[in-house]
Amino acid sequence: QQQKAEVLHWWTSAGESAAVKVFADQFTKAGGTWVDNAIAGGVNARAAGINRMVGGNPPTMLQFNTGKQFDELVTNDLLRDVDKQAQAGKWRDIMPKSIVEASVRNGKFYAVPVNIHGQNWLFYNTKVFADAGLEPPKTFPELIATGEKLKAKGIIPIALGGQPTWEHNLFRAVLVGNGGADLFRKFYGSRDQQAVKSPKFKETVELFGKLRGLVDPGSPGRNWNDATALVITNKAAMHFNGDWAKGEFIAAGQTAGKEYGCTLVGDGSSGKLVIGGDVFVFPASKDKAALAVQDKLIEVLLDPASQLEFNKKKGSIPVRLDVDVSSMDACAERSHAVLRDPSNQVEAMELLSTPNFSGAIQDAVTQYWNNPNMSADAFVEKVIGAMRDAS
Amino acid sequence: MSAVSVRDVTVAFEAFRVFDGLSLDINEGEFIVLLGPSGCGKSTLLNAVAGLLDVSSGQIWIGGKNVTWEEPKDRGIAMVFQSYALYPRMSVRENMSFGLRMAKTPKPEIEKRVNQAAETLQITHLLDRRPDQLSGGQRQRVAIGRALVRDASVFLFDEPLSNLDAKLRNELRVEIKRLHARLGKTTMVYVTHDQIEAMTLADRIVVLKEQKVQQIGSPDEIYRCPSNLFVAGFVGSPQMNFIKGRLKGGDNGLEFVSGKRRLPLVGYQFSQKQRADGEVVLGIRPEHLTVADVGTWSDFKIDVVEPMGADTIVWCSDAEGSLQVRTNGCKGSAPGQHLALGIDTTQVSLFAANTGERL
Amino acid sequence: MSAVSVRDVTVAFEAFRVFDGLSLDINEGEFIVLLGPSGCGKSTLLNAVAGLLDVSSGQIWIGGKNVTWEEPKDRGIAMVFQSYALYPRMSVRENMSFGLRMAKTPKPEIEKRVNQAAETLQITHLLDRRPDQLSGGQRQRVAIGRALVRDASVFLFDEPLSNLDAKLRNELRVEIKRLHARLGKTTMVYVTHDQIEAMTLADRIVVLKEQKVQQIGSPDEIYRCPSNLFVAGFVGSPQMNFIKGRLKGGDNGLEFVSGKRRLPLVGYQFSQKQRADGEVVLGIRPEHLTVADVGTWSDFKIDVVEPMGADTIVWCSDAEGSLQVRTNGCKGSAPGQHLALGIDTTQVSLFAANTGERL
Amino acid sequence: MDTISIRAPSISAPRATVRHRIRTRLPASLALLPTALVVLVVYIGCLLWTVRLSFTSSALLPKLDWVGLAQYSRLFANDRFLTSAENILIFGCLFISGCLILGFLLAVFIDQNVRGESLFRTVFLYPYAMSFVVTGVAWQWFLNPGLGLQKLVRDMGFPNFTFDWLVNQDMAIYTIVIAGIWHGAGLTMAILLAGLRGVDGDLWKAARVDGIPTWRVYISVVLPLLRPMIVTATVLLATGVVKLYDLVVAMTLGGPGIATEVPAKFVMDHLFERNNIALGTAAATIMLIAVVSVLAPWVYARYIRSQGRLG
Amino acid sequence: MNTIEPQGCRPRRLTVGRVGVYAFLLTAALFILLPLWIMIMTSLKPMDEIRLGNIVALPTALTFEAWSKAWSSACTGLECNGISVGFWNSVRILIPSVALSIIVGAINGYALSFWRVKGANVMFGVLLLGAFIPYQVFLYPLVRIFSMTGIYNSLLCIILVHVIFGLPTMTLLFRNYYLGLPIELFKAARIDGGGFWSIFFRVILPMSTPMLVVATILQVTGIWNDFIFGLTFAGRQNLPMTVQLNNIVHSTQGERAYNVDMAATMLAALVPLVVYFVSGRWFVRGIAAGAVKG
Ligand SMILES: Nc1ncnc2c1ncn2[C@@H]1O[C@H](COP(=O)(O)OP(=O)(O)OP(=O)(O)O)[C@@H](O)[C@H]1O
Ligand SMILES: Nc1ncnc2c1ncn2[C@@H]1O[C@H](COP(=O)(O)OP(=O)(O)OP(=O)(O)O)[C@@H](O)[C@H]1O
Ligand SMILES: [Mg+2]
Ligand SMILES: [Mg+2]
Repeated sequence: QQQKAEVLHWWTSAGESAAVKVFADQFTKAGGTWVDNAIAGGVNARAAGINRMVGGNPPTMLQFNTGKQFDELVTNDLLRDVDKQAQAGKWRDIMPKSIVEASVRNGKFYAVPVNIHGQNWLFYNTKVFADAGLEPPKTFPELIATGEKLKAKGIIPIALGGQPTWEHNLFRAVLVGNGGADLFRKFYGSRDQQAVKSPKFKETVELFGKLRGLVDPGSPGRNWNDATALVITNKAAMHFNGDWAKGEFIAAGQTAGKEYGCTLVGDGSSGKLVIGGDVFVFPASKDKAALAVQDKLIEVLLDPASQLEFNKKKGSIPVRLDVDVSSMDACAERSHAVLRDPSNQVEAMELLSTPNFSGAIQDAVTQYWNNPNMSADAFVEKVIGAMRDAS
Repeated sequence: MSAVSVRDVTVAFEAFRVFDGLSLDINEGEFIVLLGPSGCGKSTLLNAVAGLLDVSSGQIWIGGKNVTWEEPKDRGIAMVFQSYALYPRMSVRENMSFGLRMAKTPKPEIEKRVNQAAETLQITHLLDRRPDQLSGGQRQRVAIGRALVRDASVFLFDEPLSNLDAKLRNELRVEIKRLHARLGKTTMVYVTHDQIEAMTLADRIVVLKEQKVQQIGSPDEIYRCPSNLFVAGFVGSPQMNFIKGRLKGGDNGLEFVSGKRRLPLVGYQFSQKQRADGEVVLGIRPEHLTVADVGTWSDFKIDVVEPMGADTIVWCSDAEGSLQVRTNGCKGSAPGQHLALGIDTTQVSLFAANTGERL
Repeated sequence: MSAVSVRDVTVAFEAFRVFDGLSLDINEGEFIVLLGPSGCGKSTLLNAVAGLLDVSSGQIWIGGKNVTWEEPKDRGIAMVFQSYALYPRMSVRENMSFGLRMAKTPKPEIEKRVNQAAETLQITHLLDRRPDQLSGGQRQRVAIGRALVRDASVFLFDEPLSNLDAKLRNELRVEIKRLHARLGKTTMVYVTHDQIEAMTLADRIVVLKEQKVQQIGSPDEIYRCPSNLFVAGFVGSPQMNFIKGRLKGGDNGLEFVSGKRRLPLVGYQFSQKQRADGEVVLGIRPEHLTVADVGTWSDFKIDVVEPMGADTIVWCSDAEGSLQVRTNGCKGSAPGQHLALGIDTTQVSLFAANTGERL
Repeated sequence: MDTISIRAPSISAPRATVRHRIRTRLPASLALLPTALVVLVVYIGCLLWTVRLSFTSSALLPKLDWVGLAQYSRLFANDRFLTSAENILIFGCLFISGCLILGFLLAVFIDQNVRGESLFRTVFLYPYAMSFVVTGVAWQWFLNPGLGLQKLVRDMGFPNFTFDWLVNQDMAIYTIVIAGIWHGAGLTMAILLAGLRGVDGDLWKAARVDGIPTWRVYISVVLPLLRPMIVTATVLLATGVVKLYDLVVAMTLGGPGIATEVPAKFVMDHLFERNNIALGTAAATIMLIAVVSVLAPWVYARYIRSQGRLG
Repeated sequence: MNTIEPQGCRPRRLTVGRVGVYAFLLTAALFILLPLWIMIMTSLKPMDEIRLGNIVALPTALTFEAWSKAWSSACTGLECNGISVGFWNSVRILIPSVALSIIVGAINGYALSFWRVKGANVMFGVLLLGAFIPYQVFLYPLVRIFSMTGIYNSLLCIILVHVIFGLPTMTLLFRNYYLGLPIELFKAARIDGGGFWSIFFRVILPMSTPMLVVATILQVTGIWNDFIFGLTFAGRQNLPMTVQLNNIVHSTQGERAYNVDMAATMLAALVPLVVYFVSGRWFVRGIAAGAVKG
């Protein structure tokens, strides 16, 4: 009997589809039939998936980001709990704590995490830095000084994809780097208004504001991969992004540690890494056969070999920290190393806050970023408003 | 038995009641013309008879059957419209046979009736054309043909000739009249605002104004004894001359006086006894005024002369105002010339100034 | 000096030449009517005179000036259209003054001219209304008013009354005639396809057919001596009766013969000497036939009777075909009745059967 | 007996009336039934449901609790919504008037008896065949300072030429207007051209005899006659304004900042991205109220009150 | 003197105005053609040339590779079949949707303008207001409704959605057009014994050609260009071309192949473009024939 699995995801680009293919091949090898349903854009794909679940015609498995996106699906009994498999596979032991927390609701696993993305990497062009005789910065004040020097040389200091998401991503990098993990958690997690009113926060916001001067005027509206391309082509020096950006460098034939480097900007120490990732969830079903297919999928997803292969292609690191990453690139190894110390792990915004709250903050950030006349105080005001109102 | 009988019918468009308890009987084989100015309700009445409009109360009988709630097709009527209303995408033949085909009449029967109607109307050679390949007159013939094949006992015409030019109008008018004669017992109800059409076609004319019947009568009656000012003015071209004045008691009975114009009313048939001193309007048709060197009224000056071929209309005026006179074309008269007018008292009409009713 | 002179004008729409070297002289103060059926080129000629259409060759003179290349506004003309062509959403006053305002005429002058024109046409009380608040007749008055204020020496009318109903048409017709008289030296060129309008208004009528002039003459000439079959048939309502036949040499000169109908042509004014035995068409106007018990031709049977108020048209036929007779309304006649017809030879017209030209 | 025979007709009439009405109108009613169902279920039903949800705290999935007007007070405290509302006003006014003006000009110029008229007409009309997504992508490309017009002109030897509206907070909304007009002007042209062709030729002649300059005739005489066409065009364009979404997403994603956010995007984002159905539906309800209060009187006067021609 | 006697045709001067007319029209045409030009040019260039070159310039190395790639081998997710699959899906959605929505619109317009049905005008008013409401509002409830009836995610479902949202415009167009037809025609047909349907199919529909053309053009454009309904309701087997276009154009990783994007965009716009170019003339005529009566 055919074991047919329809998988709905939004990994449509070349690198992403190569990664997905790892799973697909593995699944096929295991005797199943992988029906690939890729829809570009997380929003579109999720909306389609949720609509289908609500409509009673769900795919076998669908992609989500780690975090609160699927909370309500759980409360509404639309998702299957996979705690049995989790216990069998000891997921709680082999995965980073924050990822486990993000996948568990009411004490049960409801999602299968497949990778870990670091979100606040600084990618830099080694050649540009070498030519300018500069070192990659370790703290944000340093970064601003470095940036000014680069700018004077006619190089774009920071390449930024000028869409609200990436502006917000940059803000989070600054917040966790300059404000620290605690402030980051208080801000996105507990919505601590006291923390927002603190001088540290204001300083961070002002620092973030100063970065505007280091971004080229063509940024607004730019896609993030076009921004990455600026670094690849030596037009820009630095680029904050998640490690998925590595795919771009790889596609351009560049190697981590050679043409480009990655680092975490923070307090000067090894740095805090904001981690999130992708998960798959499994719509609840009463059909035995369907459940069996899902079981098989789970096996495939967390199989160490496919984990390694998948994450190499995807640019992320395996969600199983027990996998040997020596065959991966320098950035991945660095990432793996940083994560060994749980105190360096910072939960991504998606894990801490609801999409609604992050959205509200994103609105505030993009307004602040695009309006040089807006003061840090005004921004704080807005953020407090969002904390109060956003559900 | 009357062919069509409209009994106490009220038609209403929402709040607006067009007719309020109108009754009308039409005899079998009669040619009835509904005559009136635009908006007087002619089409409404016709549509109600045809069943294209629902009546709000009252009944409509056709051929001795109460058809108030029948479908148009079941009333035994046929209708011809001003705008021809030919089905544009069908050939003439298809246009004419549409109704029969709807009624599932056998093919040979359809064929026969269409050919017969086409022959009657001399449109056999047009049968395979489409309406847009026809002239106006031909189109209206086809429309009449379409009505003919229905074999109806009552024909309804809604201003069928209004879209045609004068020449064609005259031709088709005669043809319709001939058709009526030929069909024998067929009743025709014909709507028009053209009084010439009404006069020439009708057995009886129903004059309507503002949704009210003003007068029903033969063309001759209507022309000679209009029952009120409206009918008098509406029928006849050139229009009747109206002169405001009063009735005075004279030596030989009553006399009409308007300024220095005076007219003894000997021989005038009053519909009821009149007192002197009422305000009245005197109506005289232009052809009943005769030009003379010495006449009833004198001191007129010619204003405008309108030669119309056979006759000439002379507009002449004195101090009291101007009058139209219809003269035989032969006499040459020129503007500025002086003349006197003779009046035949038996031909005039008198109306009450306030009600407009004939006295 | 003629007011308008069209000299050897050719108008062409691409390949289609409407006129080919047409010439026409119109005298000052004259009222000229261009009469002809639809498509005969009346509007084209008028537009060419107005400068709204370019002529391909030839010249147009107005008031002694060659205006062939002038803009319409500089030709000293004013024009009135069938569709009124009033500027929508402007008040009557604005409509009338628009041209003057564009020409930067001083305000008081504009005021004066508009008021004067409005008074002449009795539309002073309408000056502040908008066209869509006016009836058809009022609209056309405004259109005439707009022409009046232009102070033109030549007025061009393109079927101004065709959109009006019969009653209004008659009224406005007289008014235009009065206006012409009042304005004195103003020349008017008036286009119509209605022969009654042409007859009543014109000093001279130009009859057109298929872009060719058929006859130019006074209404009387045209009516009595139509120069060919077309003119004879086109002018006069009811239409002239045509009877095909041949000329035979009789005892007292020529005689018309058609079957058993015979008519000695004593007194008929031939335009040139005729041989016997030609195929001809005899034209007799219905009013020149008299109903008699014994007449020139007998054995007629009444077909259709059309009472028209003052007169009655009687269609009667014998073996040769049917004829229309116009009788005085007084005589009652009914279909089926027999009668004989009397003919006045001096009033008939004879045409060559092949060319249609008057003999 | 007597009374009965007199009253007979009026007794039988009503029954006959009902039968008659049913017989003649049943097919028409049946034919309209599917549409009526759709109107009831989809248009009215969904809208009521939407309004109802705006009073709940629904997040990812709809739920039917009751929080009163809480979402509305949030909505009106929300910068982005207010900016969206302001943007849609700016866009609506400029887009509609822009399309009308450009469309009118195009129609007038095409009406000048030009050669290649049908070619011009097709060229002007083709953008309407493109989806807003395509329009957006094309214009984003063309207006992008680094790729499009600005670069082009600079490469041609004007290094200081700047046209950066697309990335300029204050001007970005106008680039959307430009793209919108590009898309809609052709349709407006077609509608107005149809109107121009319907103008009575005698009017033109009258104006020429009166010596009125052509442009003046267009303004004072023709324009008023085009009113019904202008209304039609405005209505068609207005339906596009309220739904404005794809174009913004394709061109600017609402940015820079929130400079080009529009209500439909606000609704869409909150429904599907932000898991905040309640706020999204509240915004939708506000849009609905705005649309209905502007249009209802017009629709009522123009379409509901006016009866069919059969009386 | 020196002036020739005026005769014949008025001398035509090439006036400033005339030149101005053409100048304006050509400028406008350029403005309107520019995006199309850029898209076509870009789709015909290899990537290097796009990165360096001038966007409006003609390609120096003409290549149709991008087109064939977009058509048959561009990838979305794991499937690399280009947008050709979506093209045929779109066609399958388009034809029944257009046909059905036009038929329904015509029947509605006919019933509304020739027959009196109680409440029909109110229904029509609500429908019209519905034309102004953003579609997004309807998505959730419609998904619910369709899944309840069990046709969610099928060809039938997407067709129904298109018909439903085409109703307001189609009904309005046909209603207005039919109001312009002489009512006498309908009366004549009634007297001839035509019923609701026979009058519609035999008399009214054959007269509707101009409006059918306009409606077809509008619906083809609207339905072909739809993205959101296709995505939400069509189901995986029936995803229309626009969804695949979105997948290709908005994939967020890897260098963007602008030439392929543009070629795909052009391919996606092809059907409505062809429809416009072929029938633009009738469009204007059809609009003149009644679509414009407000
Ligand atoms: N559908 C309608 N709704 C409301 N009023 C109407 C309707 N149809 C006609 N009327 C009114 O009914 C009256 C009679 O109209 P009707 O069409 O019968 O006039 P008519 O005599 O045929 O005029 P015409 O000579 O112009 O055809 C008019 O006052 C008209 O305004
Ligand atoms: N713009 C045009 N292009 C080609 N032919 C034309 C044009 N205008 C008129 N014609 C032709 O010129 C002839 C004369 O037309 P014109 O309009 O002058 O007729 P008319 O006598 O005014 O008719 P009507 O009484 O119908 O107004 C007709 O045969 C017509 O077909
Ligand atoms: Mg009527
Ligand atoms: Mg004419």
